[in-house]
Amino acid sequence: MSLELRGVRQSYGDVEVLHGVDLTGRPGEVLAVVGANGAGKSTLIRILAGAQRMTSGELRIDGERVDLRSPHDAHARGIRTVYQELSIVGGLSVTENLLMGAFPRRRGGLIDWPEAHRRARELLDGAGFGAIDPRVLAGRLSVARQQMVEIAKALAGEVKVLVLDEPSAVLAGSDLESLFALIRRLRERGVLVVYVSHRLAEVMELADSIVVIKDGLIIATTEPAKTSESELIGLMAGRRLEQIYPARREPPAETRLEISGLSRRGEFEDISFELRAGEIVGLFGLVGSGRSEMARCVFGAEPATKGNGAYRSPAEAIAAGLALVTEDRKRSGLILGMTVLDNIALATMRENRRGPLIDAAGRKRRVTEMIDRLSIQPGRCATMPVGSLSGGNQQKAVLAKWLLAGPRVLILDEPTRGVDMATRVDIYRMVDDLARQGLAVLLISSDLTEVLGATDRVLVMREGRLAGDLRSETTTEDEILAHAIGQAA
Amino acid sequence: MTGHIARIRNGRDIFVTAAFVSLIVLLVAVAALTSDTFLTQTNLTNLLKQMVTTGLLAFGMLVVILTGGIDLSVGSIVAFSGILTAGLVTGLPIPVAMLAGVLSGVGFGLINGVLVSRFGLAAFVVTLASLTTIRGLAFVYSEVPIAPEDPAFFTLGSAMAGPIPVSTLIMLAVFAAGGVFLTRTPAGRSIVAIGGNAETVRLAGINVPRHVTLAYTISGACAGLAGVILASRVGIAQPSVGVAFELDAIAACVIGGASLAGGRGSTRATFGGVLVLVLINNLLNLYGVQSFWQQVLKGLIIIAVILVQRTNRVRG
Amino acid sequence: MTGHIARIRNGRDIFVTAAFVSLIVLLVAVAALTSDTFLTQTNLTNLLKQMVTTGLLAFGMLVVILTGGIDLSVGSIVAFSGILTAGLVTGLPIPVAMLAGVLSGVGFGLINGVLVSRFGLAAFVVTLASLTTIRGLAFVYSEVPIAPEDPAFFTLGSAMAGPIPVSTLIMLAVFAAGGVFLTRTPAGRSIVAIGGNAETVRLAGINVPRHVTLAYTISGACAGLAGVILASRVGIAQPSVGVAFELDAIAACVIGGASLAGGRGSTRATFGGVLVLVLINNLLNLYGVQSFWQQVLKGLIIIAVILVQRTNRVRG
Amino acid sequence: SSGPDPAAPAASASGDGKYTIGVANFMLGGPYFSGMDKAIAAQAQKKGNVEIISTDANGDAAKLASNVEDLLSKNVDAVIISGGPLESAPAVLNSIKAAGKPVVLVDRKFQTGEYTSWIGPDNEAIGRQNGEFLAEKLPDGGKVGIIKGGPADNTIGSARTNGVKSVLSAKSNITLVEAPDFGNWGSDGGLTVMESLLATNGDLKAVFCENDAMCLGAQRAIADAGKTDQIIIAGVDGQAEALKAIMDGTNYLVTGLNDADIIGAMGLDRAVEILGGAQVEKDTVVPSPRVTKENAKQFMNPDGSF
Ligand SMILES: Nc1ncnc2c1ncn2[C@@H]1O[C@H](COP(=O)(O)OP(=O)(O)OP(=O)(O)O)[C@@H](O)[C@H]1O
Ligand SMILES: Nc1ncnc2c1ncn2[C@@H]1O[C@H](COP(=O)(O)OP(=O)(O)OP(=O)(O)O)[C@@H](O)[C@H]1O
Ligand SMILES: O[C@@H]1[C@H](O)[C@H](O)CO[C@H]1O
Ligand SMILES: [Mg+2]
Ligand SMILES: [Mg+2]
Repeated sequence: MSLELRGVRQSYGDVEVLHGVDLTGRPGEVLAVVGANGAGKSTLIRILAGAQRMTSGELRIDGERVDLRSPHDAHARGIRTVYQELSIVGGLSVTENLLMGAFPRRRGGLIDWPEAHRRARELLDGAGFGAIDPRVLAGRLSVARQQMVEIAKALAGEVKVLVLDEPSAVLAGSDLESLFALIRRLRERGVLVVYVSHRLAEVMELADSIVVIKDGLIIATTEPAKTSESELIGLMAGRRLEQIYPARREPPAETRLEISGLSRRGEFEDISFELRAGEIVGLFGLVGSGRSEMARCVFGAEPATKGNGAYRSPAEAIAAGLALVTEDRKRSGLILGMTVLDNIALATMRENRRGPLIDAAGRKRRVTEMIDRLSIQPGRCATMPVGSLSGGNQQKAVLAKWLLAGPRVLILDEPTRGVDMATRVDIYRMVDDLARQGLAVLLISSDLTEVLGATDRVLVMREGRLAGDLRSETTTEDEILAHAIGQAA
Repeated sequence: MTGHIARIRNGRDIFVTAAFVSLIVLLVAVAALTSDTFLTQTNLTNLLKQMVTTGLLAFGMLVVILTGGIDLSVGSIVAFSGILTAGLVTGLPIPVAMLAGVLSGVGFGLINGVLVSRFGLAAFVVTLASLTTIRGLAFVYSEVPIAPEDPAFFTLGSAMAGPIPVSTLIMLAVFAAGGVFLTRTPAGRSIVAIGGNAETVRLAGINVPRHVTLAYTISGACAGLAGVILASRVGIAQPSVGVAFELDAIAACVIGGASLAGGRGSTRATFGGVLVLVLINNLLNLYGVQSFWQQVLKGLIIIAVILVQRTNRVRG
Repeated sequence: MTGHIARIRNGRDIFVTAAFVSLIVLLVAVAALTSDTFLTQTNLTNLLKQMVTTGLLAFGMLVVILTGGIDLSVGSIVAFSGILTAGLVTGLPIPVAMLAGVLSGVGFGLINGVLVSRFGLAAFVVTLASLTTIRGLAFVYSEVPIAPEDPAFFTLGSAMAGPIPVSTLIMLAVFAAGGVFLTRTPAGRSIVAIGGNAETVRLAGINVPRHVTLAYTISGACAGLAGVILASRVGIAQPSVGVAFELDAIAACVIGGASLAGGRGSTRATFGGVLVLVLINNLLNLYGVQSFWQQVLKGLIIIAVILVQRTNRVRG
Repeated sequence: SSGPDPAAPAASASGDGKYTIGVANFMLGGPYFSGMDKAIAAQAQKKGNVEIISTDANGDAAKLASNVEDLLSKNVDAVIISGGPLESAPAVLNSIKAAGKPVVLVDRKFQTGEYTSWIGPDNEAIGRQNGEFLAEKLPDGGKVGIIKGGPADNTIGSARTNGVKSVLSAKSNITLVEAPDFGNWGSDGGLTVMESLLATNGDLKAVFCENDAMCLGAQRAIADAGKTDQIIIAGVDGQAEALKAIMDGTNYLVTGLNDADIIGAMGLDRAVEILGGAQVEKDTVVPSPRVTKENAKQFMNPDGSF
């Protein structure tokens, strides 16, 4: 079925964030939507999903004007959406998450559980995610698996349009490939796939057409064959990005962190490595390989069962000059309801005091400096709740918090997830600056290109063990991946 | 990679239940071994009767708690429904009057639910306010206690079906039906899901306010029923009864492992919570512990119970 | 792109306060215009005295609520600290006895805090259990009221500093100091932050259990102080006072816009909540509304107030 | 009236010459009620052959019913009910009757249902007595405040207030002012209600409270308002602190004796008499002498529990 948006405007309160968007999608097409953080992609998607009613404009389905009043409306018309934010209910089984609101019933109205599990199984298999057990509590799955459940959930019933808002942000390796395969199968079946992503490589690989949205307006419509990643980045950012990854630095100096034989039962085993001043070390692995757990353990957030070098508590780690930017900023990086100021100052409250009181003026000055230095947008956001910043800027706020603590060792867990290209480049540049100032950096990432481009050295983890230690200058993406999946020569 | 994750869900439930069941078995065993009276027919009947009010209120409370809410107004509803029923008995057939009592609970629950779900007000304050208002209304309806003459009025509260009080059977039926409702009907699952993540449920095309309202209505209905049974049991309805009843009901849910944040809790475990509370009371009575020491001990035992519960949950 | 957000955020705080202040001003204006008595010195002094207990408890409650917890035990602590103080007055100098009363509150708060934060138990049940236990202990300490002979015992509760009762000044000082604590000290900010996202706070190297314990200890201390002041004011300490005091304290916080999920709430707005509650009571009394109609109306007014609060928050 | 009867001990149901008597308290958490419970136990101790099993329903009527059933299952010989704010419990009385046991009510006479014997005060008479006292003390008339315990379903309180009113409303120079809210039978409640009352009626000449505990609170409020010389106080019960205030010659002038110690002891005696096979009076009104400065000393019982 074909889908047409005409002059769509959307306002929140008295502020308009979409200024008249026109968009056309045809059956059997993968339509990619790209744009910087806060450009309006998710807003557009919520409108398509019936989760948000547009302020003005119209939506036509197969030429006929329709008004989507609710998610239910959209659903009934075959429009299915996977939202940017995970919306899994952790306390329910995968089956329930998949079939929510559409359970098979027996006579008498009771849910037919065996049939429900069977249908869930079918859905997962159909989507190519056969490894997931539908009877498991969804909250027990890794983020990647939860995302796969979300995708499978969208496929229940007759699907005509599938809208995916950054589905790949938490996927890597074979999971990502399963997703691509699924999208291709759907396209062959004549489904229109609307695909939002910050990963331009996959957009170029998958899309039939690409629209670029900037500040609430479509500023370009093109095709992979007629454009390039750098052109897209230029359009999105409104500036040319000469070089994504900074040039290499001086050779590293003294050792800042030494980990040996570190283990935590059920998560990772016998990890040994060292980080040196001025060095950026990448840590790659498939989702679920235990990288985050290891980093949290080094930082003292979780106790180790064996080994040396990890700290006993975050307080101890911080005192020793460590900083950890966690992978899930909502769950463990930010306090969304508090101001940017409070968030950025959180780890350094005790150090900046006048008597028993916080040195309010000094704190404000330091935070403002950091906001400027990282160019967190909008510039005068200190007293705004951090939750009202766009994703990329929230990420920068987490970084700012740790930079204020003046760390000697910086651990970044997926710092560019969901972050637009221009902001990523800012982050790479910043990390590079820090390394030049003598910091040791551990960069955990599922993005192969990034792991190779932004680092000096790459550690690879596989199933909880260290499976490789490679020099970025001399290795390749294929070699890293081979170590990660256990097929290294 | 996923083997260890698999089926933790079923596993966890079993573990909690096992620890919990052993706790209750332990309590019963201690009681039976240390008190001659505990296993007597009279005492057991007594136990069964004692759990009716807390049981009914706890089930309704569980449904509300599952949505992430709370219902503080149940004690006042007990009072109102009782006095209304007793008041109507003079003019109406007893079953009709009793139905009216239950329906008054339904009505109050409906209002609570609408205020919480449609107007988006905090459940704690809404039901705290209705606690006050409904209590006042009970007195407005009748300042003086009402004791219906007809001895048939006592039947519901005192009749026995063999060794088991009819009122207990009613309560058990509510739990059984409630268990099926919560685990096997779409509406019940929606209520559980709402407590887990209301936005997701909304996006799944389910009418969230309607289900939240339903939850409060169920709680109100249970409280209405409890009020009718209580009045019948005592033989008189007094507008001042039921103060602080909500606390035991909430305690039963939480002892049973329900999360006040919503989305987690089971009817069986809540019933276990009711049992624990009633057993504690009964034991302290059987041992002849002095009233104020009973209070001291009751609190300490509750803490001990949730400590055991927690330890097991973590281990399991 | 983001300008509007700034406005929303700033707007929100300002709007709530403005709507809220106008609400209170409205209440006062209505009172002053419709009742001859309202603006009399005696009535204003009454108002000031009557907000002391709720005020102190509400501040302590706010601190706990900010962490995402709740403290149901405050009413029992009021009773215990009062009766302890009155009991000790015979053997000890009055200030020492009073200090002991406050310290008993500190002790109970500490225990609550440790159970919640170190053992990870649900605050609702922990403090519900300690409500029961502490109430029992108050009666165990003395079943009968204790009335100290020394008239100096009454001073704290009845002394005036000019037109303002000393006890009110103490309560105001607690609010002022509390406001500074919550907004300007690392510990206070940590407490607020914990309610927003405890994991983030933990990873920032802040000792979460210690701060949560501190919050409950503050609440206990406030309750202890309230108990001492109340006993001094009444001149007699009774083990039975303070039942359901927690409800008004919580209501004050929520009327002031605090979120029971934690992380949101302000001392000023909570103080406003206390004012609203005390004004409602005072007005209903001045108008001579019958007791149970008072209850009916009080509940309805509270609902109306939070509806107004909410509407303004949404609009702003 | 029938005072304690130290009649010869009769054979108990268990045949060992000993009785077990169950006490069902509706709510112990008040000095009057715990005093009553203690008095019953103390009197049993004195008798030597009576064992007491005491229960507390903590204000929950259903729990009272269960407690009584508990007691019956322990095969007590008789039940004493201290019903506190509960107005009646016909089904409970039925179950005692069905078990063939005697039941003695103390303090609170249940409105409905069958009981064996009741011992308590005539609350209306106590009220009238207070009214008459106040009328004597206020020959020039004036405003008299009334503070009720509440809640509204409490007939004990309303009987007392009605008694006061029946006397004072006949006096043309006396105006009655009933406080709109209840004092909840405690001193803290008495204090706040009195404060509000003083705000609206600064010219009160006297105040009557439905019990002494509230009077004690009211007395503080009056003192704080500097009106000790203006307002006199009348109460009910004979709580120790009130007796002391009356003896000390404060503005607390009178109370109507309703002593838990006496009623409790008499209740126990009554139960024992019944078990001994004696024919007893069904309802026994315990006299409630007017207690003033002159005679307060004789009612002060240092060993009493109330
Ligand atoms: N509920 C809301 N209220 C007010 N403003 C909002 C709301 N939702 C989004 N916005 C604003 O609308 C703009 C577009 O947001 P949207 O989420 O659509 O961006 P996006 O392109 O999806 O960004 P990202 O790549 O970071 O996901 C942003 O400025 C955002 O702050
Ligand atoms: N909620 C959970 N319950 C049980 N095991 C889990 C849970 N979450 C993750 N695991 C397991 O812990 C291990 C490591 O988890 P994790 O997925 O965080 O690793 P990772 O390499 O950091 O991957 P990611 O890129 O997702 O952060 C895996 O074996 C995973 O299956
Ligand atoms: O008779 C008693 C006392 O007067 C007591 O003070 C309150 O309760 C009543 O039942
Ligand atoms: Mg988005
Ligand atoms: Mg990870």
